[in-house]
This record gives sequence, C-alpha cells and structure tokens, in this order.
Amino acid sequence: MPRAPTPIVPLAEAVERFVADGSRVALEGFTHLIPFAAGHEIIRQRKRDLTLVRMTPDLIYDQMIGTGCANALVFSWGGNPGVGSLHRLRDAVEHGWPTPLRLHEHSHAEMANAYVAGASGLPMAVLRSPAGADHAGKGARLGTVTCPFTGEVLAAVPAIRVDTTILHAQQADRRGNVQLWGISGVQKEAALCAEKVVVTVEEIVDRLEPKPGGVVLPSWVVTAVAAVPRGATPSYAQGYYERDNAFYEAWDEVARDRQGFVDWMEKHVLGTRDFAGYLRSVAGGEAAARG
Amino acid sequence: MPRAPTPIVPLAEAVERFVADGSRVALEGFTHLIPFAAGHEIIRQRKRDLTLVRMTPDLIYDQMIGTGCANALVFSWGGNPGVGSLHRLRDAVEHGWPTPLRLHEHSHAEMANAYVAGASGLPMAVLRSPAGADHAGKGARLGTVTCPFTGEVLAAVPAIRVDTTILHAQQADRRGNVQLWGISGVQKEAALCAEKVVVTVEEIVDRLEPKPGGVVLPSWVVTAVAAVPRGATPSYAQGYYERDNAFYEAWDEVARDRQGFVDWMEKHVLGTRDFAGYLRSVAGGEAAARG
Amino acid sequence: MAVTASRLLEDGAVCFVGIGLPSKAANLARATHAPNLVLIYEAGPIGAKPTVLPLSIGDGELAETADAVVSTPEIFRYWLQGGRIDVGFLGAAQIDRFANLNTTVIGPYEHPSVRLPGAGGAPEIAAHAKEVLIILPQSERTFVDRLDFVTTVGYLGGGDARARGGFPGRGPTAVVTDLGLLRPHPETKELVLVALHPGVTVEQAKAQTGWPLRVSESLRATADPEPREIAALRRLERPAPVPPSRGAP
Amino acid sequence: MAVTASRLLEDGAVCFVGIGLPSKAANLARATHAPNLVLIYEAGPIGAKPTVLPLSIGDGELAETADAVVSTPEIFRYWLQGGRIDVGFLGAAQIDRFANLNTTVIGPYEHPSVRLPGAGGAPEIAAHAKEVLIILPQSERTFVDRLDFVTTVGYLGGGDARARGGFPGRGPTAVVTDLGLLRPHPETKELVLVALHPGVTVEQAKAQTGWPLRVSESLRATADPEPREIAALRRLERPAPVPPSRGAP
Repeated sequence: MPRAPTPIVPLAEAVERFVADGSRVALEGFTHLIPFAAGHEIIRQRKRDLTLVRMTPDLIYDQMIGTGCANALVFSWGGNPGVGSLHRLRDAVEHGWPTPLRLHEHSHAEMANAYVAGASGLPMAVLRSPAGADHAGKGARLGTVTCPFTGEVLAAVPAIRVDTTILHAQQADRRGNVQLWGISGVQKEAALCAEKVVVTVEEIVDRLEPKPGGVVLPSWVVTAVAAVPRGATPSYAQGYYERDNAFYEAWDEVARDRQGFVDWMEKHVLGTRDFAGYLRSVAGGEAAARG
Repeated sequence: MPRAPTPIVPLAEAVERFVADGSRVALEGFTHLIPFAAGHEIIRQRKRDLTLVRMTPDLIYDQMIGTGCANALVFSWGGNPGVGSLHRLRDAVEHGWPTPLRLHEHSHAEMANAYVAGASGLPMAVLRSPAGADHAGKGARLGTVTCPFTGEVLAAVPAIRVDTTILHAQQADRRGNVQLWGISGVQKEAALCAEKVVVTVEEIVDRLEPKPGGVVLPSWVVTAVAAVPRGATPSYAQGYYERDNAFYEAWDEVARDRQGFVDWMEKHVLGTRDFAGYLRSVAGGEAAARG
Repeated sequence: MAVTASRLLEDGAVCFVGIGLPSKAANLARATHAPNLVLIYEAGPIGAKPTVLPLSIGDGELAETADAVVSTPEIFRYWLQGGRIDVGFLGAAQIDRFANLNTTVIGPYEHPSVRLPGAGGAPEIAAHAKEVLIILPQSERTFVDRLDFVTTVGYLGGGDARARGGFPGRGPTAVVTDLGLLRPHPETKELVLVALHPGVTVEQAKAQTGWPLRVSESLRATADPEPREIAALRRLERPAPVPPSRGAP
Repeated sequence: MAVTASRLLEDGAVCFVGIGLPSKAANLARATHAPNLVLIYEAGPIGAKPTVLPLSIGDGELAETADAVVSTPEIFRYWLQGGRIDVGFLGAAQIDRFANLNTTVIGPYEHPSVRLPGAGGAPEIAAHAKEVLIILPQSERTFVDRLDFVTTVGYLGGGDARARGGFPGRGPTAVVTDLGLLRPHPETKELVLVALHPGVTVEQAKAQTGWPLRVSESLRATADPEPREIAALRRLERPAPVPPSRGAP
C-alpha cells in the first residue's frame, strides 16, 4: 500500500510486461486518441490469442486481427468509418484467415453500459434495449431483470472487465497522472474496468493544466506510462495533430488483399523497431504507397 | 418541435410559473452553487406542500422547511456541514413545527444512483448496498434484483424524477445555454430527471467559453434562466465568490429558536422584495445580528 | 436523396445522426431551412455545427463546434435512453417491408457471405428516438423480403407489434431512397411508396423492391433540389482544409 | 484523538474522508508521515490537498487543489463501489460493540428525541472500503449497548456475520476515541481496548462504555503527540484567508 510511483517506461517494455498472451485487452478511443503505437508494438511482439475488446475496432484491430494476434473480438461496430469494411476483420470472420475469430457482439448502448458496469464494480448493467432483434449466435450473453418497483422487464448485459486497457492521452506528468481531452468516448470506463492500465502519451509535462473536457486518471490507477509522440496516428490527438483521413481512405486498398496487407505490415510495422521508425517508414512511402 | 428559445426572465416570474404548490422540487448543488436566491423566492411566494428533494438539505431547506413550504423531504444527509444540526429540519421532524414533514431517507450512494436512473430514463438504479442496516420507517423504498449472469443479489432503488429542478450556475448565454464549473455534484442528473429546469446564473454572457470541469446544459433542456448575481450566497460560486463559512456558523444560533428564526426570515427574506434586497438587508445586519 | 431527407427535419429538432448519408442530410438541413437543428453524434458531441462533412463520427471538427462534449456512455444513457432525442437518423444495408433493418451479416450469422459492421448505435436509436428516419439506396439487394439478420427493430411484424413491445419511440416515419420516399401505413405499418424522385417510375421502384411494393393512391413527385440546397451541399462537401496524408499506406 | 487517528494512515493509501474529525486526521497524516495519502471527498474531489481544514465537504479549496474533480455519482459508482478505496474514515453519533454505527436518530425512528443528519456516504463507505477507521468521542451516550438505529454496518452481530453478508471490504479495523484506541477481536469482532491516551485509566474507559468493555492483555499507552504533529495541526487549523461573513445572520 505504500505505492510505488507509476513507472514511465519505453512502450516495448510496457507491452512486454503488461500484455500477456491469451489475455483480455481493450485499446479504446472513439475515433479520437486511438492507441495505434501500442497496437503496433503488440503486433511486433507477436502476442497471440488475445481477446480484443473495443466498441469500434477501427484500423488498429484490423491490423492486429490480420497479423494473427487475436482469437476473439468483443465489439459493437466494426467498419472503417465513412469508408467501408474492415477487410482483415471480414476475412477472419468469413474465411478464418489468418486464424478464426470468435465474435461477441453488442450494440453501442449495450457495450457502453457494460463498460460502466465494469468500472462500477457491478456484475451487470441494466438498460432499455429493444426486444425482437436477433441475438442468435452473436456470442454476447443477454438477460433480463424485473424492476421490483414497476414490474418492467429491462435488459441486462454482463459487465466488461479486462486484464489490460491501453489508452493514448495527450499528457502525463512525471508522477504518472494522465490527462486527455476532446472526445473521450469510453476511455475512463475502459481504464477503470481493467486490472492494468497502460497509457501512451504525446508528451510528459511538469504539471497537468486542467483542460475543458479533460479526463484525468490519477497515477494510482495507471500501471505504466510511455511517451510516444504522434502515437495515435492516423487517428488524431486534439491540440496536437489532425485525423489522417487520407490514410483511412487509402487503407481500404491496402487491406483488401491478403498479400498486400502482409507486405505492408512487414515493411512498415514488423520491419521497423518502434513507432518513430513506423512514422518515418510511411512518410517515406508516399510514392511507394502499395508497399 | 420548432422550439421557442429559452426565456430569460426575472426569478420571481420563473418561480411563479414553474414551481407549483404540491409539486416535487429539487434544488441541487453539493455545498457549491446552492440556489439560495431561488429558495428565498419560493419562501416569499409562500409555496406550500412541496416535496423537497436534495442530497444535503443544507441551510436553504432548513429555511424552506421552517417557513412551512414543504410537507415531505427526500434526502441523504441533513446537517449543517462542519457545524451541527439543521434546527428547523429537526423541529419539523421531532415536533411537527411548523408542519409535519414526511421523510424519504437514503444514503448518498443510493440517492446519487437514483438521480442517475432518473436522468437515464430507467425506473430504478442497481447498486451494491449493504444488507443488515435498518430501513424500517425511513420511507424510502428499497428492493433487490438478481443478476441473471452471476446470481448475485443487488440492491435496487427507485429512480428519482421531479417536476422542477432548480440550479444555480455561473453563466448562461443569451440563448439560454448554461455552464457551471467546479464541484458539480449531481446537478446534471438533477436537471435531466426533471420535467422543468430553472437555472439562476451569476451572469448572462455573449458566449460560453468551455471551462475545465465545465458542465453544460444546452438551452433545449433548460426551461427558464434568471440572472441573480451572488444568487448562491452564503454558498459559493467558483470564480465569483467564496463560501461564507461565518454565515453557516452563525446560522446555528439563528435557527435554534423558533421565534428568532421567524423574526430573521420576516426581516431579511419575507421583508425584502428580491435577493438583491436580501443581500443588502443581511449586509446591513452585522451589528443587529440577532434580527 | 440527401436533399429529400434533409427536408424531413424540422427546425429545432434534436437529431441523433450516424455518419455518412444521415450526417450529410442533417447538416444540409442545418445549412438551409433548419439552422437550429441540434445534432448529436454517438461519440459525444451535442449540438455539433460542422462546416464541412465529417468523415468519421468522432472527428475533431464535431467536438470543437459542439455546445458540449460528453462521454459515450452519457450519450446513450442520459440523452438517448433519457428520451431527449426527437429524430434518430439511420442508414442500413437491408430493410424489410416493416422497416426492420439489417447491418450485421449477409448470409447465415455463423458463416456469413458478407460480414457487415454490426449494430453500432442503431438498435437503441430506433427504440428511443421519438421518430426514426431511414436513408438507404433502393434495390432488390437492399429492399428484401426477409432480412438475413434483424439488427434493428422497425415495426417487427407490423400492425401493433411494435407498440406492444414497449418501445419508447414511435418508430420509423419515413424511408428515403435514391428512387423516392416511403412511409409506413398508419395501420399495417407496411412501407408504402408515397413519392418518387423526378424521372423515376413506379415500375422501376417495384422492380427494385424485394417484396410486392404498395403504392400510395396520392403518389407525388419530390420537388427538385433548390439552388440554395445545391449550393449548401457543395459547401459541405468541399475538401476539409487539412494537409494530405503524411503516412500514405 | 486526531493525532492517534492520523498515525493509522499509511503513506500512499487512498482514503475516503468525511468532513470534521476524519478530514482533520487525514490532513494531519498528509502533513506529517503520509505526504502521498490520496484524499477523496464525496462531493467530487480526488487527490485533494487542502492547506487549511475545510469546513464543508464541498469547499472550493478541495476542488482547486485536487488532481481531478468528478461528479458525485461517479465518486460513489466508479471510485467507491469500483473497489478503489483503501481506507474509509467515518465519524458517528453512536457505536455498538461490533462497530455498527448510528447517525440517524436517538429514540424511535418515527418519534425521535434527536433527529441526527442521517446516512450520508457512510453505509457504502463502510461496505466497500478495504478497511474502515472510526473516530468519535467515547461516553456512555456514544458507546451504547444497543443502537437506536443501525445506519451503517460494522460487524453486524459479530463473528463471521459480516463476512457472510457479502460485503466487499473487510470492515472496521480501529476505533479512535478521546480515551484511546479499540480494535475488533480477530474472531468475535467485538471491540477491544488496546491503547489508552496518556493519563486515561482503564476504569475511566470502562465507565464511559455502555457495555462491559473488554481490555487487551497487552494494553499500551498511545505515544504523546510529537512536536511536528502539533505544529502541523496548528497550521491546518489556522483561520482560512477569507473575508468575514458579509451576511451575518
């Protein structure tokens, strides 16, 4: 209980120590602050048999699924926003490539509530969810509870709890307190439903200045911090850089084809030592866009 | 559905139009931003048979109960923080003076969760609340639900819904959007569980600048706004004025005695036209502290 | 399609919008006849006022122009389930005659021929919004006799099935397609073709529907886009003033 | 009393504190041996570092010095019920031999002779915090054979009654009074006097307890306040630098 201060470590060390093969891992961030650098490091370290949890899998899980890190996915909307399909996710589901993927599928409302329940130490969340829709085969357990006051039957969804949550934030201070701001999605709930919390940040600062819309995670709920500038690219970090919409649009072509995807991942992710190397690799790749 | 803009009106008009005798009313603010001006106006207009809802009744409900506005109280902690008893609340409960008061009594956790359920459109909240404590006679209904996934028995508390919630905030803009910041307690939930929402503000501004810790209520959930500078006194408004701790300490003497209380309310509240008049009256009363 | 849909939105309404066509139509309405339309996106922005169309539902532009940004759980709990949404605006991959929607799979769930993105916010938007607008292209592949998967409930089997199900909102009130406009029959809740875009024929609409399509006796033509609508659409669709991808894949 | 209580708090612990004596003791600990003590107040501040003692639980000083300020529902849901509190620190009007607490009424509930403030955060703090410290003055009126009302559960009827009740936290581990220190017996959970403040006798403690008080065989004296503790208390208790009441009642 005399707590050790939160370690500030290289990302590779954080992933090695706190992401175990076969564990349940959430990398959250609703379009904003998606922890791409951490996802790449998981790919580089060839973690296997992960259960990946995330409302919107986005390109980062497309990459992790396509490189065989995961055997299960808990999610609520699995597309490339505004562009189309996540081809690697589809290939895993439709053809079991590179490895079969079990799905546990929710609506956004169910999943957001399930995260809240996990953060609140409850075994379940209660919500008004429509009856009559298909659930067969979706892999997500649903139940009901009856309100003891009104007799109404309400939907129940099991709480989400994970082994490790990884977030990207704008800033941490030297003691490991973290602040993120802008669209904050379910990041707080994802952090507070996890055994271990790893946060990559744009920068380490002397003092966190409270920001409008700021979400603060005190150091004592943060397991480790790693400084990774531009670590959410091609997602964005409000106040630091914009979303790389062109990358999202171009990804559709890269991921459509297995070999093209493998070559791209080999060259830019597996073939680089760290995220700075990745950024240099893709920046140099504008002409050689197809890998 | 083409919505009328939120009216900005004098406080007396807002109370007259939106606080009905016999209705269920919440004036929230956890120590910070307590809507004293609105409470005084309810006293001046001699509203009757209100069910008052508030986690911490504080001096404002002591004054409203002592002047006979209420016949029921929903609450979770009824003291003068750091000072002692609320003598008018006690007198109403212990001796039915000036009128009997039905209590519906919760813990903070129950009541905070009940507000959340009300804001969420649910009939009840589910929490882990201790079994074994006394509930007999407390007037608050409690029930249980069983988790369909784990079999755990959890406590259930009925949602709070009210006719009118009144808040005090630092700022509104001219369209009736409201922003408050600092300790924000259950204000958002109190607003969102109400049919009508009246907000007194320190000032009307051209544009709300997003603040750290800011809670924004869009104009379309706000029924009316009234500008009442210093309207939370003797509570405080972060960025505007401090809590008047000396007033809280001195109140203990004023409220201890029925006649002293009546004289004080006659002189400073019922005998003044509005909150500005009240502020002048008590400011002039330092020597004549006992009324 | 976006123009017709945008005209269905009344000024001042609170509208929960998905990205893509719904966002485009809602922002067109805001730029033309409904300047006080309140746009809520599931990532957290309330009262967003983007000047260009966002590509994704969590774009920075949405947060920076919003009256408030709240957490995603709060959006679904306090704002949607709390009953504060007038209009839910949805797209879909498949629709049936009772306006039930599929965005999950084509083919059987366990062995889909096409895995679609899934539910997202749609099931609860359709359940809780006071009314629901749906926008999707019309063809035999999208307007199907039987959905491969019921992701989102419209009127279930029709008639009073939805009403008996205890849904807080009253359900879909219009379906806008590239061919025209459909409305549910007041009693049976089956979708009825009530308007066609200029140049589209009833036969064409029937041929591009996977069930025997009912046509209103008072079938009308939708009005041509007005110049100000076209101009507003152009402004919304101009490229955002951001640098090109620094990391071309 | 505050000094003895402050010494029970380990550096780095996360402590949920009520206003008054608990806040005083916790801030004294932070000012002396436990600079990394994390203070959480129910109004919303997390990691508050007040330099003077707050009068109320929502004082501005608490928010301005905090690492984060969250809503009251979040405090009770994510932080307390979420299992993140090491130490809950409570006062009370009455306590029984199994450390159950009454802060509701003296006399029958419907016709109380004294109406007390009520539950506040105590029931759930006592249920969820990993351990609970209690601080209150000791007299026959406060240490009673039978509570008039069980507001907050300590060990219920003793033994394994609490453990069987499914409470997440392990319950009260110490009761600090103006006479000394009591701890629950490891098996029976009945409070045992384990230390006396300098100058207090066992007979006095027994006389000021409403049940036959058990005394530890290894009864010790609490250490006198150290100079740095006294100095820290004086600093915390100095008048806050705010103007006097502008509205004297």
